[in-house]
Amino acid sequence: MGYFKDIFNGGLSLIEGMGVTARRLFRPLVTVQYPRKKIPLSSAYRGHIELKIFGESGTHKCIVCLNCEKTCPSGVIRVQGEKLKEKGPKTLTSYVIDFSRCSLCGLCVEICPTSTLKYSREYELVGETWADCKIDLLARLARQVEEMEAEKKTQGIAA
Amino acid sequence: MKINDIEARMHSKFPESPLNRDDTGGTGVQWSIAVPISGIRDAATEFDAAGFFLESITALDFEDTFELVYHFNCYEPGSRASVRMLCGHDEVPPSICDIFRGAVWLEREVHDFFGIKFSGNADMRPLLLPEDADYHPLRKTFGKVGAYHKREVIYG
Amino acid sequence: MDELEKIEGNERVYSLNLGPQHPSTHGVLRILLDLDGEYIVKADPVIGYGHRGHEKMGENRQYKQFLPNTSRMDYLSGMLYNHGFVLAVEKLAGIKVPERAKYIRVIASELNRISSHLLWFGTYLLDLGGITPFLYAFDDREQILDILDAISGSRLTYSYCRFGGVSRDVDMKFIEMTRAFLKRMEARWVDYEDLVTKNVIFIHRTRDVGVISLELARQYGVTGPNLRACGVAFDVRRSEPYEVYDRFDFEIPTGSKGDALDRYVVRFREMQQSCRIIDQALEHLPEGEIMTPKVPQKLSPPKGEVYTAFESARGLTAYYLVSDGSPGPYRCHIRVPSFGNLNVLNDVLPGTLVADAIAILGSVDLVIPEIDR
Amino acid sequence: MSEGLLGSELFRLILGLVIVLAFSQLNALFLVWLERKVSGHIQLRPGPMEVGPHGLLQTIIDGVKLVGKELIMPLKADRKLFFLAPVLVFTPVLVGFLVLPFGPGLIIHDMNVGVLLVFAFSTITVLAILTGGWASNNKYALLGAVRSVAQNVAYEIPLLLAVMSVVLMVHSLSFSQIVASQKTVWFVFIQPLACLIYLIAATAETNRAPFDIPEAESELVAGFHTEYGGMGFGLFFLAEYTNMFIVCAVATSLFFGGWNGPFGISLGIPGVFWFLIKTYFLIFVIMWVRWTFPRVRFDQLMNFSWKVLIPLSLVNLVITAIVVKII
Repeated sequence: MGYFKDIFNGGLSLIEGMGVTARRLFRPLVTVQYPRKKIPLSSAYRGHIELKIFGESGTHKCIVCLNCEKTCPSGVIRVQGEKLKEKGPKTLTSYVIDFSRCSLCGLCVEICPTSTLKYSREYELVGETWADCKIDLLARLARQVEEMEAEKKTQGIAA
Repeated sequence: MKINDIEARMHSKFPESPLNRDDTGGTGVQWSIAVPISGIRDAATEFDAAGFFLESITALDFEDTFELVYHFNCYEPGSRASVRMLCGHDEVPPSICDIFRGAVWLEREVHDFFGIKFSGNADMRPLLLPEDADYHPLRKTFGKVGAYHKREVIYG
Repeated sequence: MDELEKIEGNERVYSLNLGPQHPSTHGVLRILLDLDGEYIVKADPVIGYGHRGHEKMGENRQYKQFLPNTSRMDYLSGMLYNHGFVLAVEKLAGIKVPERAKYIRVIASELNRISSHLLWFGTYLLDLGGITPFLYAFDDREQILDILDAISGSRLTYSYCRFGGVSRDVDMKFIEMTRAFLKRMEARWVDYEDLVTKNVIFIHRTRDVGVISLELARQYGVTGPNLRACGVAFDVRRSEPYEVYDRFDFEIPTGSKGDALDRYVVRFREMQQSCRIIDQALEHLPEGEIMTPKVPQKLSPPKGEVYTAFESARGLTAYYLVSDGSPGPYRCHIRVPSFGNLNVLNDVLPGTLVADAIAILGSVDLVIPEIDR
Repeated sequence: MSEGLLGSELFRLILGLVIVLAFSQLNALFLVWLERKVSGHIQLRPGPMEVGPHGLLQTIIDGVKLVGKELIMPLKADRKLFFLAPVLVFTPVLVGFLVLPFGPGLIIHDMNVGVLLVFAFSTITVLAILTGGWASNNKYALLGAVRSVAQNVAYEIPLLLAVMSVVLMVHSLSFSQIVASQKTVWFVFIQPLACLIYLIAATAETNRAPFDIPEAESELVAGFHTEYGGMGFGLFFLAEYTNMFIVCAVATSLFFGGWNGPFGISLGIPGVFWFLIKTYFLIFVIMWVRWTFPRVRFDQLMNFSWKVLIPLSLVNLVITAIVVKII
């Protein structure tokens, strides 16, 4: 009798399983057709780093202390500064990161004494060569400042 | 507690070897014993008989010597013990792979990284490194090295 | 092909190269199988394809610089590996951690454990030929990734723990999300049982397959769910309670035979136990600091060594750090559970069918980059 | 008279073959799309969406891609057999269409041994798979081919025994007669066991999950067609789906009343639609099964056939024979 019982119970378990998949057939989908629809990023999202724009000065606060460059475990960051005045802080002349080596650990952001580094919210990045992975943060900053000003202008016109 | 039994047995087996108890739990092992290079097989046999398993084998590279560290543990709370032995840079320690079968790979790994050959382990092919690797990356003479100390610098 | 045909006095035996590119050798694992028909005569796992030298990197870096590396060893339980590493360094340097941070770490770790087990659950069914449970498991796992993403900003390699605390505080939204997840899973467990656990085909594929006896497990140092499936309730969270694990009421699921089905059931019930832990931790989550204020940027622990074990999703994992008083460890060794769990297959695979070999490989839940380091 | 009859019969055959060729290809493409949609929705994702409305044209594009690919043959493979196999696997499937009763009178060639013909030719598929696996000079492919042979031999028996129960009741091997005798009551209600056995064995015959062990992607990479790319793979793929259509169509004719509506109620729907609706429903069930269960192991598969299906179908056949004799 055990023989038939096994077959019966086995068959029953299979039907139960099919019940689970059948119920799913009519549930709403969970996937998103990506390029057309996007999911909002988490507020903590860590993209590549970028220079923060401070409202009062309209620019970054980098003092070329090189802490980020020294602390980076993967040698991503290259910072160059220049002394414009004899006595005084250095001025940032170039801030380039090699994103292909970055492991997004965030040590640079945490160590920055003036908190002028932050994570960008960029994730749609693509490059064909290693050179494409090099990101010039100063140029990026200039672009962002321009965009902000343009936005202000359009807002001003609209107002 | 198996860990206390084996401690007593190790005491009688290696009366000259210093046995460091760690009562504060600061190092993660209950006690560690330093055995001579010939004693590791005896020690491993004792641990095997007491029902311990071999958690890891690793080595430390010092300027004057290698130090092999064996960690044993058993399925009871807080029962980890370590057996340490000094092994000169050109000495060949005995293998314990016939006592703990898992030791074959662990010893192969140590051989990979430090170039320590174990006598009695028939399978000394590189495990993690390429088949033709003739370098031993965790030696302090290989690649970028922070510091290369004598043993007493760290362990006094 | 020809050079692989082996005739060793037995003309029936031929070798089959399972991997390194094969759908079921998660990661890059290669197993040289000697086959007699479909029966395995000898199995020789070849590893090391993903060797990156994490231990060497550890010696060349400061402690905090090595932190991101830890989650890349076992990329499925990155949070657990982060957690273990900060535990080791905190012990070495004598840093105290605030209560709230401890609770948050436990919650995050247990969530990560569930996500790792869910991924194993899905891929195991995939190995057995059931594709749909894989996507259901990923759907659930996605919820966890969203939660962990919300607090750490990353979905896989979290780098969330810090020496002396955690990097970001959790908010009400996190607690709500976690609670919603726990609630959601209650219904999902039932579905998974109907779909998989009770399924007659699944049971026949796994029962009495790949039996790891307790003695064999001890010989090879098998730990984690694979060991518990043999009937030993050995869990680092119980045997050497770290953080606040001794305050929670949870069971350690065990099996009896040590076959693939037992391993499956143990992991499955472990996920439910992790849910219990999270529930209790959320209940008792204290207010307060998340970071000890006085942790130097350049941490230089005193001379000495520490061996800190913790329970990752795959078993007993340990960091063995030797400090010479400088900002980086003199020696950094990682004891990984998959190492023993794969090693044992040398003895388990011979005598089984190729189809069983896949079922066994999946059931021990290997993450190859963790072995390769 | 004989001349005219021959002419019309020949014309009918040729026309039928052309229609069959067109239909089978289109049908296979549609089934591939359907499978992807069904699996998608079971797994809470939409499936193909980009090409055409709801991805309807996706499989056509895939087909174009496959046709455009270079045919690659492994070194030291048996060239003739390697390219013969995909062709061989497709021919028997087409023959099956000749005798399928799509509707009253809608049958290309109504043979009195139609049932026999379908099953006789479907066995050639095994040969093709064996040829393909053998000729590939690949161990995974060979393992898949060998598995396939053992599996098909084992499942052919319960399959035919289940069919025999129906044949015994009708006293005919002609499809149209079998369908005609189900005008009021479908045979699924009289022969539920035979129907179940037929469906299980048919799933195994077509190498569909959970019996897809000759392919078994997680074990054997892709089984017998591991080394095939481009249209070689495409033909295997299309044959699998066409085969599925045939076994389901046969099941419809044998057990689900073919072109008849349930209990003689036709609701004014033409017979051919009844036939297609039922066939596609059965195909859907087979897909549904595939996306629910894990794969059985090889020896368990054989056990199941020899220890469960064959005894059951034999008992069923004997009981049918006795009952038919008494009535």
